[in-house]
Amino acid sequence: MIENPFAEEPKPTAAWLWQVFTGVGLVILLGLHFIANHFVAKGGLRDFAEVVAYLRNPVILCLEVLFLLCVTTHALLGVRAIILDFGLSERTERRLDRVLKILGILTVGYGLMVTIMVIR
Amino acid sequence: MNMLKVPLQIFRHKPGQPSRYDTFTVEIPDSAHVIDAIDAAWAVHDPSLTFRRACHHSSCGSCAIRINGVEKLPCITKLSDVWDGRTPLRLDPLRNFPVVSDLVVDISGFFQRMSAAEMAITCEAEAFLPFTVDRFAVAELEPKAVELPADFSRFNRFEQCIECGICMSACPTMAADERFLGPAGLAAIYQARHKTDDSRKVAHLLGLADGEHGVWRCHSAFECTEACPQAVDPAGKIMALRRELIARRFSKLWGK
Amino acid sequence: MATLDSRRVSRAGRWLDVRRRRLGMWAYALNRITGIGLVVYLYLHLGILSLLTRGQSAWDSFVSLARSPFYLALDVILLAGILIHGLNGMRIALTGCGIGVGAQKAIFIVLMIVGAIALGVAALKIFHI
Amino acid sequence: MGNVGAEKEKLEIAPHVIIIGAGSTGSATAHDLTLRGLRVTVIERGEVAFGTTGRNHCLLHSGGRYCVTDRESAIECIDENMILRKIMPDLLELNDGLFVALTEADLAFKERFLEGCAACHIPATDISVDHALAIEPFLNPKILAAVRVPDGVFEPFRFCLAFLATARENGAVVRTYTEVTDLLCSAKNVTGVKIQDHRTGKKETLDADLIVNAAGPWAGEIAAKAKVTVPEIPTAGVMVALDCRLNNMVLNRLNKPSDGDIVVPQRATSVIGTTSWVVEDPDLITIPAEHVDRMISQGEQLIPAVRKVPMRAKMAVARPLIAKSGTDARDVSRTFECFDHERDGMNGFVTIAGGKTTTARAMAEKVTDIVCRKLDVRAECRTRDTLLASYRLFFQQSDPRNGSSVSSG
Repeated sequence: MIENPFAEEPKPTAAWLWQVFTGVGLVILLGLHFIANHFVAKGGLRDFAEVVAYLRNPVILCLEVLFLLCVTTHALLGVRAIILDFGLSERTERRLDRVLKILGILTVGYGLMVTIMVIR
Repeated sequence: MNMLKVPLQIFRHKPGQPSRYDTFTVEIPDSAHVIDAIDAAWAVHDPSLTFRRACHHSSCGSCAIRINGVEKLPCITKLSDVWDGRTPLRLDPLRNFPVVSDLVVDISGFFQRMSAAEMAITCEAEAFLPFTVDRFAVAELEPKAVELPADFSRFNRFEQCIECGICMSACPTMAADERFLGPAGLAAIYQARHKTDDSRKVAHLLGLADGEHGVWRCHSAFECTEACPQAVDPAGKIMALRRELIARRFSKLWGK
Repeated sequence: MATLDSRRVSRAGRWLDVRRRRLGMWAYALNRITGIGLVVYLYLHLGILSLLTRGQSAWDSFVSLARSPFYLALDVILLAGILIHGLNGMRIALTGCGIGVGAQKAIFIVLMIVGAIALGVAALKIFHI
Repeated sequence: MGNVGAEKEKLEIAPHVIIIGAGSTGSATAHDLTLRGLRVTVIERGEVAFGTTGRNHCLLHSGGRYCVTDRESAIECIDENMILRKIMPDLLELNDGLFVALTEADLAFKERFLEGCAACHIPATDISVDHALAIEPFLNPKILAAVRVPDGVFEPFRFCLAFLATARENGAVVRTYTEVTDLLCSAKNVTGVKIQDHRTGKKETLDADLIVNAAGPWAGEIAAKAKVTVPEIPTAGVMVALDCRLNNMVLNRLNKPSDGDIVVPQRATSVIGTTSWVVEDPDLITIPAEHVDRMISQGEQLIPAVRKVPMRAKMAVARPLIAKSGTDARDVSRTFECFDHERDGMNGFVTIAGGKTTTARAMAEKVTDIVCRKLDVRAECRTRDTLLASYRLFFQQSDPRNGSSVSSG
């Protein structure tokens, strides 16, 4: 019998769906982020004092953290899609996933750290 | 019948030798199709030119190549539609397949993908006539309903997909990812899925498509649908599979 | 173990080859180019935010720099990238859910027109502060 | 799985038969020979179905077409029609066919037609004109009568692939893009072939215990290399494929075979055929414009809408008709014949010629019977009820001698 790799059910994936969810999230959150930080703020950018005051608003803080999560996930899923197009072996694919997960955690961690340092 | 002198610039490759282009000038009627020109180059100029063909009427799918860079079936492509009257007509083998020799590519990967879904090659014919893959073809004809003979439950016909490989050549994702199930493979899964009510079979077919290199790998360039000579609309079928897979995932989430 | 031999790399680069291809291919290539640009920008942006941790003077001097016309022009380019990527993303999300599949080209054109108008309005706003 | 090794060993000592041509006849013969335990190599200069079989009208004959003029052919057709339904059930459009009368002369022919069908055991039903028009709404509303017969439609490329895929499963080697440049002959024997692989340019010789010449209209050319002749007349026919499918059943003119007397539906097209003229060189046939016009005007009589639909393709190919008596190509029998060239003084060389794709399996059975008799192999034909493998397997089966592929540019 001829072996056919395409006749076996692969592991289901939700990567595309998450890309869409975070994408939809970004449309809303990036819109808010943009308006709040660059259009409402006079001069297109907040000065230091304004940034601190802005981030101390708990609603804004939650939205900005959510934004950070969405943008990091969306960006890294996008990077993953491009790299997957190089046709990796399954093992390299798994390794890539691990690297990107760590990178994602580091990115979000860094963002949170900066935020905490600013509002303190 | 006017005879034309048409220069053909044909991609030549033999294993172990560098690839090149050969130019043959063939003399053929102005009403000829591109396959007739290739045929003449082979019969008159060079019997070592290898190309695929069988039916000459877009049913076998074997002759697909790139004409001036665009995937086409030379058997239904009129010379007058692609040749500007001066520049040599460039003929290349399909992309995204290993070249065996000249215009012949190794299409085993395509048939592997087509075999995955085990889609039957015939399907139920429409309840009306005429049936066409070219919506402009029947502009002057009103569709008419078809009655079945008493002992028939249906008329059947061969599937639209002629397994020519054009979609796989046109697909930008296929260009990169060799493990991608590809437009035709996914469209076949969709067709097979809609030919059965057996829930286990449906789950299996959807399972085949629901992978990192299945429907989710498609980047929505819609090149397959643009290039398909048989209006199979593989991209549309990929999107329909996505929709069903998403719906299933959500209904599972809601515990149904 | 599979390595990235030259053939594979040249294959992977083909998504950029839009010669003789249709609109959907352009949309795809644009989406990728802007996507890569935005990822680069994201990390630059995060890096610049570290200035906030260095106190008021560091940040405020950056803010005054960022108000120069050169930076504002960069902002317009950034906004163009975001609009192309975001609006085309909507096309992908919609068609991927089976909505408007047959009209994907029209959707793309309409979205890009909307994007162009939004960009024009935003550019005026950015330069008329 | 234990006897795979034993099977292989048995195959290695079996006589080796080379088949020239991978059209319908060659393909079906490869299948039959391997089933009977012979070692088989198929040599084809192009792709599978590159020649006559490929450019086929795709009609699975009920035999109705020949039941008045050529009963031998008609009986072959209906028998094979029923066998093919069993061995390749998924590869056929089975919507039956209609023979319709357009003129008083056609109507007068009906009685003879029904008699012919009965004599050949072709199930034929006289149906009402109204019913025929309801089933086929684009049929000429002026028809005077309609007879329903079990015609069908196949896909010639896949027809061959299915036979060859099965033959390969059973050990056959299929070498496409490989041309037979000469036959290896001793004084009284053909002992092998000289071949050239057009993919690599490599020339080699292959020895065989027997060679089957299944090269269709090129069979005469091959036979000449062994200095024997085949009484074949390469006769071309033009077919015109339309941009849409206007009928579900095969529509035939109820009369003796003539030009443009049939419209075969297939996939998303209807194919009108065919004309008939003798050609010199079967490799290069220029399609005469007036033949195309004639197809449209004849097809229009069966389906008036034909003229309103753009043409999708037109094709012509030489058919290998066997000369018997008379000179008109239409009077030549459409049956097939097997020539054992031993009677011409050349042993080890058999030509199978004539016939049509519908009867390819029967042709294969006949030639395989002769091959087995000559090679002293005792085995029964099993192709009548052996289900064929999926045609999709053909391109996935690795053939060690097919050469390795190179990367694309």
